[in-house]
Amino acid sequence: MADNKFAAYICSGCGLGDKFNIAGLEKVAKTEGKMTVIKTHPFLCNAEGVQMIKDDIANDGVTHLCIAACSRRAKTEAFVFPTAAVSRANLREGVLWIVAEGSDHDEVRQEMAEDYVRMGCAEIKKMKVPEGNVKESSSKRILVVGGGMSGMTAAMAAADAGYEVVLVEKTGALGGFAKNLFKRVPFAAPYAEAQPTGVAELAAQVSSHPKIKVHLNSTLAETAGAPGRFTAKVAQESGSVTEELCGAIVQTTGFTTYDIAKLPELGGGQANVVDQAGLEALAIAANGGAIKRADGKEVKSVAFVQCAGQRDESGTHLAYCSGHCCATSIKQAMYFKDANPDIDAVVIYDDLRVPGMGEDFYRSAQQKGVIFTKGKASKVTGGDSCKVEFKDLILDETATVDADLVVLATGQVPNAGVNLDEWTTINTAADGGNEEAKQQRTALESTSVLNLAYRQGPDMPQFKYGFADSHFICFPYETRRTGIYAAGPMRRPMDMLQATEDATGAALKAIQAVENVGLGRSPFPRVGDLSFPTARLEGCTQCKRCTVECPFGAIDEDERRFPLFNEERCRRCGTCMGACPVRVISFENYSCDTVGSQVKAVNVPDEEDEKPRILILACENDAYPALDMAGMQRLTYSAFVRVIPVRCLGSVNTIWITDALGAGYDGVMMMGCQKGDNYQCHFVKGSEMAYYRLSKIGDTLKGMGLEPERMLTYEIAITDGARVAKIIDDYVAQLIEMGPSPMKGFG
Amino acid sequence: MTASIATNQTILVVGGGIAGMTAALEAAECGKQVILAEKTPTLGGRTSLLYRYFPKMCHPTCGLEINLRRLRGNPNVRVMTMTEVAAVTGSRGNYAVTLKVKPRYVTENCTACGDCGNAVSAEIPNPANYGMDKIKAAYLPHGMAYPQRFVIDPSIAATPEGEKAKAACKVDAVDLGMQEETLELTVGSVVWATGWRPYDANKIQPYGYDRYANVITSLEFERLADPRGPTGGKLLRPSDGKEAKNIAFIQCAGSRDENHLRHCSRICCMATLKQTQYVREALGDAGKSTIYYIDIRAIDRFEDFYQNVQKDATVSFIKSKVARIALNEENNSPILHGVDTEGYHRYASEHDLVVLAVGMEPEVTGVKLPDDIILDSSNFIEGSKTEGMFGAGSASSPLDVNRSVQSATAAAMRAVQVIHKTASTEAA
Amino acid sequence: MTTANENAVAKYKNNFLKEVEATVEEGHWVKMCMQCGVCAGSCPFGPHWEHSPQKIFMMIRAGKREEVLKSDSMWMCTSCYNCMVRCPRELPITHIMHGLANYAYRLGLSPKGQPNQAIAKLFWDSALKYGRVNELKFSLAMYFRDGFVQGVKNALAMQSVGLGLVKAGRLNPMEIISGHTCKDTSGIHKMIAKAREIEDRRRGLA
Amino acid sequence: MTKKQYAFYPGCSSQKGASAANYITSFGVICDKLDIQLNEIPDWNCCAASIGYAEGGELPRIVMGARNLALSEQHLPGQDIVSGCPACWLANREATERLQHSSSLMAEANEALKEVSLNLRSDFNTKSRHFTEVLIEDIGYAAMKEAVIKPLAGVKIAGYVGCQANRPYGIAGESFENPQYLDKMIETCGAEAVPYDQKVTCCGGALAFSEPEKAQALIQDIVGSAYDHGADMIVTPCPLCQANVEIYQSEINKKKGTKFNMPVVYYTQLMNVAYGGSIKEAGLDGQLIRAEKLEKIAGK
Repeated sequence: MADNKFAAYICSGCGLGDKFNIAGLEKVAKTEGKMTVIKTHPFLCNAEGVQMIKDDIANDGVTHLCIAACSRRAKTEAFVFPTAAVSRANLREGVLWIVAEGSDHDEVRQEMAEDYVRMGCAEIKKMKVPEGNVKESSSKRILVVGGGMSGMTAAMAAADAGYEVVLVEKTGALGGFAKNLFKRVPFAAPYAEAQPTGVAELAAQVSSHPKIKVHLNSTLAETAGAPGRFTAKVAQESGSVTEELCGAIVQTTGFTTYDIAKLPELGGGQANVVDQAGLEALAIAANGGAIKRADGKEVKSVAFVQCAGQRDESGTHLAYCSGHCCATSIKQAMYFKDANPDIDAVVIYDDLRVPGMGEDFYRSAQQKGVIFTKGKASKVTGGDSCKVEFKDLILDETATVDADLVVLATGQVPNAGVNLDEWTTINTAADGGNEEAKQQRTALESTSVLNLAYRQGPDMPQFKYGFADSHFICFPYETRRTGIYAAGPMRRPMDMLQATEDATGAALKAIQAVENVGLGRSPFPRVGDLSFPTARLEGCTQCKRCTVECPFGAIDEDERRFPLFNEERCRRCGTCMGACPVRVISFENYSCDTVGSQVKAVNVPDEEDEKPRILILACENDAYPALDMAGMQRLTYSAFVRVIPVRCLGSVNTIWITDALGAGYDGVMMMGCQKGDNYQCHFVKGSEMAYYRLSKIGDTLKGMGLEPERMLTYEIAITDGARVAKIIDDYVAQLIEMGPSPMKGFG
Repeated sequence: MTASIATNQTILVVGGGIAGMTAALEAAECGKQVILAEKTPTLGGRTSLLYRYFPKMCHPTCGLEINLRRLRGNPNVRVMTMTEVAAVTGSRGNYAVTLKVKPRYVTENCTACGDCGNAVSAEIPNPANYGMDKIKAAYLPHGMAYPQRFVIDPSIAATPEGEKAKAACKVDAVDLGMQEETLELTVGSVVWATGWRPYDANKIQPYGYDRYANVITSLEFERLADPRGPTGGKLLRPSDGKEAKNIAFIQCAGSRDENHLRHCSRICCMATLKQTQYVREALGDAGKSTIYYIDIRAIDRFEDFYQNVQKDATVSFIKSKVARIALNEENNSPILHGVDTEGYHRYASEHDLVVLAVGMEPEVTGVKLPDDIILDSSNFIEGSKTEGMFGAGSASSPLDVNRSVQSATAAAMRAVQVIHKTASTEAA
Repeated sequence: MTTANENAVAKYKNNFLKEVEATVEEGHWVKMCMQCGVCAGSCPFGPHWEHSPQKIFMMIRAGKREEVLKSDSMWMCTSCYNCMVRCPRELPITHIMHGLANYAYRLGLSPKGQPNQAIAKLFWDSALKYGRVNELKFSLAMYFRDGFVQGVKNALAMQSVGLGLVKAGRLNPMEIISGHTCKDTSGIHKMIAKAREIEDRRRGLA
Repeated sequence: MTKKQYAFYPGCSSQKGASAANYITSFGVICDKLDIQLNEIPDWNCCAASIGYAEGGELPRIVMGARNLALSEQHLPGQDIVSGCPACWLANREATERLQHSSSLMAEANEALKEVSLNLRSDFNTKSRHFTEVLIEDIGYAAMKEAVIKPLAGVKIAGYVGCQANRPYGIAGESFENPQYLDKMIETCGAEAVPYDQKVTCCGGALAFSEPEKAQALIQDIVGSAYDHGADMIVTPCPLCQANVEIYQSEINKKKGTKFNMPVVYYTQLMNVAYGGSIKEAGLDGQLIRAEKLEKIAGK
C-alpha cells in the first residue's frame, strides 16, 4: 500500500480538447483527485499515448491510473495494463456526445466532465489489482452423471480431448433409454431410412477408454465442494462408497416416458395400446420380421396417435411438445412397412413437426405408404380390434380407424432430481423445527440425483416443467450451479441427434470450467475476472442474506453460521455485496467503497444554483451500453445526471442511495435488466433482488423526509438508447417540478 | 506473406456471427488459440439484424455485448474482419489456409469519432437494413459494431469523397492506399460457421415479391419493427408509407417445397409467431395478423409461445399454402387467393402488407468450401472427409439461435479434440 | 357376370388407395400429398367443384371410394396445369384428376350427363373416327348431345359465331361431307383397340 | 443460306378451313424471312390433347402421340417436331417424356404401334417443341427484330400467354406466373406490350364448350383487364385461347351487357405484318373481330 502511485491521464482527442477546459480537468485531478501524476495527451489511445502510460508504470512506479477519455466499452484493447488498477472517466460517450451543443451548455458540460474526473480519481483510490487465486492442485477430472446416449457422448468427448472422466450410471449397464430402441432416426443424408442405434458400439468404446472410469449400479450419495474440488461419494448397490475427486460435472440423467396409464381416454392400460417405448420392445422382439402383439397376433394394421398427453392446455397432462415424437412415429411406422408393405400404418397428427431434414424422412415414409391424417384423437379403445376415434380436420368430420395395435406418442418427463422451490419451502419449515416437514425433506432428498452439499439445496435449480434448462437464448449451457452442466433430455425435450450434440457441447463447458478455476478466473459471464468476494467476518451479523440471495448457491454457512464463500462457485456479480446490511463483503476492485466514494466525490450544488443532481446506478451489461448508444447516436440528455456503472443491480447496496440522498442529490435512478419470467438479468436474480430490496427503502426515505419519487427503478434494455435519454429528461423535469431536495446543505 | 499468427494447434473459425463467435470463444476459454475470420467489417452476423429473439422477446445485442466483452478480454482470439477464406488444403491437424483480407481503408487508429462520416456526402444502401435505407459511404456498420471502427466503402476509396474522409480524420486513421492482402497460414482444425441466407423470394413467383411493393420478407419485417430500422420501428408499407394494420404472414415461403428448398427451415414458424407480437407491440388491438401455414412447428417449450399467440385475439391461423397473390390496383394491397384446408373454405383476402416467412439456405456469397467438406442434399455441412473440419450453427443445419450456439459449442469441442490429438502426437 | 366395379371392390377390399395406385394414371402419387392445399386455391374452376384435389387425395386415403368416383369434381379440370406446377410435392395433379375421371367413367360410376364428360368423349370419338378432330361435326354433336330440339336451340344460339367462322374461312361447311381425315384410319383404330386392350388388362378392366 | 429444317405437326385446329387456319397462314412470311422450313409429318393424327382422357385413358392417348413421333422419326429423321398449337406440343412432348421414363410403357406403346407397323427406338429422344421456342431459342429476339421492316409503332398489345403454352413446360427460363417472352416478341415487332394481370389466366380451355358460363366468366376477366389497361388487341400463341377469347366476346356482350370488341390475333400475325406481310398473308382476314390497327399497317 505504501508505494501506491496514482495517476490521471486525460485525453484531449475526439474533440474533447475543443469542448472542455482541459486545464480545469487537470486541476480537479490534482487538487481534489489528489493524483500525483497528471498528463494530458491529444490522442491517448494511439500507440504513443498507450506507450506513455506503460512507461510511467514501468519507470515511474505508477500503480493506479484513471483514464479520462472515452467509455470503458471503447478502446478496451488499447488500455490494457495488467499490473495496474484502472478506472475510466467517460468524458466522450458520457458527456461530450450527450450534452446539447452550444456555448450556453459549456458550464454544465464542464461541470459534468469535472465530476467524472473526480469520480474516476475517487474510485481508483479504493481499488486494488485483483491478485487472482491460482490453484495448481485443482482437479481437472470430469464427472458425468448418467450413462445413456448423452452421458456416454459427453464422456467420450471429454476423454478424447485428454481429460479424465468418471462416469456414474445407476443401472447395471450403459446405454440408457437408447439401448431399448430397435433403431434410431437418421442423422445424415439421405434421411430416408431408420438407422442402427450404435449404442452397443459406443458403450464398448466408453468401457474400454483408458481415460474413462465407469461406475455401474452406482448413485451419488453426496457431492460436496466446488468446481476444481468436487468430492463425489459414489455409492455402489453393494453399499460400498468410493470417493471421486472431480473438477466439473455434466449431468445427463435423461427422461422418463409420460405414464401411459394417465391416458385412459386414449386407451392407456388397455390391451394392444402401447406407447412408443412399448412399440420399440415389440420391434426388438420381431427383429425386422413381422411385429407381433403381446398376445402373439401378427400386426396387420397399426395407428399412431401423436401428441398423446402432450401440448395439453387443460393442465392435466404435459403442456409442452416433446419434439422427437413425430419423427419417432415415422420411424416406427417404417418398422411395419419395411417388414411388410401391405400393413396399414396411419399416423394421426395435428401439426407434423419434423424440422430441418426431417422433411426428407417424412417424404420417405409417405413413399413407403405410411398414411398421414391430420386429426385430433378423442378416444382410443384397446382390445383385440382397437379403435381410434378422431376428428378428421381436413375432411371436417368425426372418423374412426380400426387397428390391431395403437401406438400413443407420449412425451418426455425430465429426470432432473429435486425441485428446489419445493425443497426450499419444506427446508425452511424443517429448519423451523416442523417434524412433518423434516420427514418430507428426507423423502424429497431421497429423490435427489446429485445430493449436493449446498446451502441452497441438493440439485440444480429447474427451469420450466422440471427441465434443468438454461433461460438464456445466447447461452444455452448457463445453469445456476457453477461448474455443473446439464445435457440431453433432462434439460429440454429432445431427440437423440440433439442430445448427442448437446452432450458434446456440455463436455466442452465442463472442460472450460476446470481450466478457468485452475487459473482462479471467474467463469461466464465475467470470464477472466480475477477478483473474488471476501468478507470481514468480525463485522458479520450472520443474517444469512448473502447465503440466501446468491443466485448461484456459491455461499454456504460454516458451523458457526458464518457465510462460507466458495470462490470457485462465484460469478462475481456482487449480489452478496448488495445484500449485506453491514457492508462487510467486498471485491478488491469493486466494493461499497469504490462506488460510495464516487457518490461522495460528486460536487452537489446548493439549492440556489438550481442545478439538480441525479445519481444513476446503471447495470454494466445493458443499461450502461444503452447510455453509450445514446451518445453514439448523438442523442442529448440532461447534464445534471452522474452515471456509475455497477456489475449488476443486485450488487447495489442501499447505503449508496441513502448516502447520495443524504448528501443532497435530488434523485436516484436505478437502471437494471428486465426481471420476472422473461428476465434478462445475466445473473438471473440480480435485478429482481434489487427491486425487492429497494421496495423496502421507502420508509427510510420517509424517515429522511423525502418523497418516494426521489428514488426510482427502471428496466432498461440494451437497445433503449433513445428511450433512456427520454427517461432521464422526463425524470429531471419531474424533479425540477418537485423542487430541490430538502436534504441539501445537510450533507 | 506467411503469417506467424497461427500454428497447427490453432483453430480457424470461419464466420463471425453468433455461431462463429461462440465457437471461437468457447475454444479460446479452454485455452486454445483461435483465429476468427469474418468477411464483413463487423462481427455479429445476421442475429444483429434481428429486432427481438423468440421466445423471450429479448434483444440480440444483449448477448452480443456479453460475447464482445468476453472477446475483448481474451488474448487467445485473434479477430480478422473483411477476411475471406480463399483456399484450404491439407488434413486434420495440419491445414494450409489462404486468407484474403479486403481493404477497410481505416486503420486501428480509428476512434469511431464519426468525423469522416460527417465529411463525406456519398451514400450507399445500408447493409444493416437490407438496403431499405441509405447511409454515408464512410460508416460504422451499427452501434454494436466490433471492431468499433469505421469503414470506407470501396466505391469512394479512390474518389474525391474518399479524400474528404481522409482530410476530416484528425487521428490519421484513413489509409486510401490499402490493398487486398493474402495470408497463408497453418491451422490444426477449421470450424465453418458461415451461416445462412434467406431464400431468394423472387423465385417464389406466385407471391410476386418481384412485382408487388407490399410483399416483403420476414427479414425485412424485422428491420421495419426495429426502432433502429429504416422506419424507426413503425410498420409502414413500402408502397405508400401508410401504416400496415392488417398483415398476412405466409409460412414455408420457399421451404418444404420441391420447387425451391426441400427442407423445413425450422425457425420460420417461431419467427412469425414472434412477429405477430411486433404487430401487437406497434398497434395493440388495432393490428391484425393472419398466419397462413401448413404445420405450425413450435417445438418443445416453444409450444407455450404458440399457445399464447393463439390466445391473442388479433392473430388468426389459416391452414393453407397460399396459391397466389394478386394486386388490388387501386390501393396496392395484395390479395391472397387460396383455400383453408381445414373444412375446405375458399378465400380471397386483401391485406395491407404480406410478410413471406422465407426459408434458410446455406450462405454462399464469400464462402468457398473445400472439396473435403461433406454436404447434405440441401448443402448444409455434415463434416469433412479428413475429419478435422466441422460445420457450426446454421451452416450445418437450419437452426434457431439457441440451437446454433449449442451446435457451435459442440463444434468447438470437436476442434479442441483435434488440437489435443495433434499436440499429443507431436509430444510423443 | 360381375361388373368391372364389383371386381374392383372385391379385389381391393375397400383399400381404395391401393386400388387407385394400381388402376389410376399416376395414382401412386396420391400418398405423397401433404395437404397444403395450394392446388385447391390454384384451380380456375375451383369455385365450381365440390372437392378440391387435395381433399380428394385425403378422401382416397380415407377410403371414400363411392364419394370420389361418383363426384363430378375431377371432371371440372380445364387442364390449365396451375396446380401441377405449384405443388410443393411435385404431384402430377392434372394427370391424376384425368386418371380418376377416366377410371370412374370406365367403372360406370361417373355422373351421368356430366357435360365435360360428354365433350371429352365426343372429342375422343371424333379424333378416333378420322384420326383427326373434325371441328364442325364435333361441335354439332356437342349441340345435339341433349337431343334434337335442344340441339337446334344451342346451334341457333351460336349461329352468329358459326357463320362468322365460316365467313372467316375457319369453319368449313363442306366438312359435313368430306373434311379432314388420316389415310390410315383403320390402322389407327386397330392400334387404339390394341392399346385399350393392353391397358385394360393391366388395370383389371378386361 | 440453308434453311433450318423442322418436322411440322400442324394439329387439327390448324388445318385448312379449321378454326386456326389463319394461324398457319401467317407462318409463311415468317419462315421465309427467318429461313425456317417446316416439313409436315405425313399422315399425322390427332395428338389426343389432354381432353382425350375420359374415353382414351393413358395408353391410348400416349399411343396416339407415339404414332406421330414414330412417323416423324421415320420420314423426317433428326428433325425436331414443331407445333404451333400448345396442346399438340404438350401432348407430343408429354408422350415423349413418359415413354422415355418408363420402359414398360414404351414396350406397351410399341406393341400397339405394331398394328400400324411402326416402332419407336427405346432410346428415342426427338424433341417436341413449340414454334415460339424455335423463334426464341434457334432464331433469337435480335434476329427477329432485324427482320422487321414495318415496326408496329403505337399499337398497344396485351400479351396473353394462357395455360398450356406456359405450363407445365413453358419456355425455358420463363416463370409460370409472369412469363416475359410474349411481351418481348411483341416489342421486337415495335409494338407496345401493356402490363395487365390476366396474362396467364385460363380461358376455360376445352370446357368453353361444355361449361360456357364458367369459361365465359374467365374470358370476361381477360378481355376486361386488357381493356382496363389500354390494350388495342390481345395476342396469343394458342389456337384454343384465340378461339375462346375471340369467339365468345359477342356471347358475353349479350349476357353481361359488355361492349367487348377486342381483336385477338396470333403473335405470328404480328410478326407477319411487321415483316411486311399483307392482310391476306397475315391471315388477318380470318379474324371474327378485325384487327384494324394491324390491317392499316399491313395495307400501307
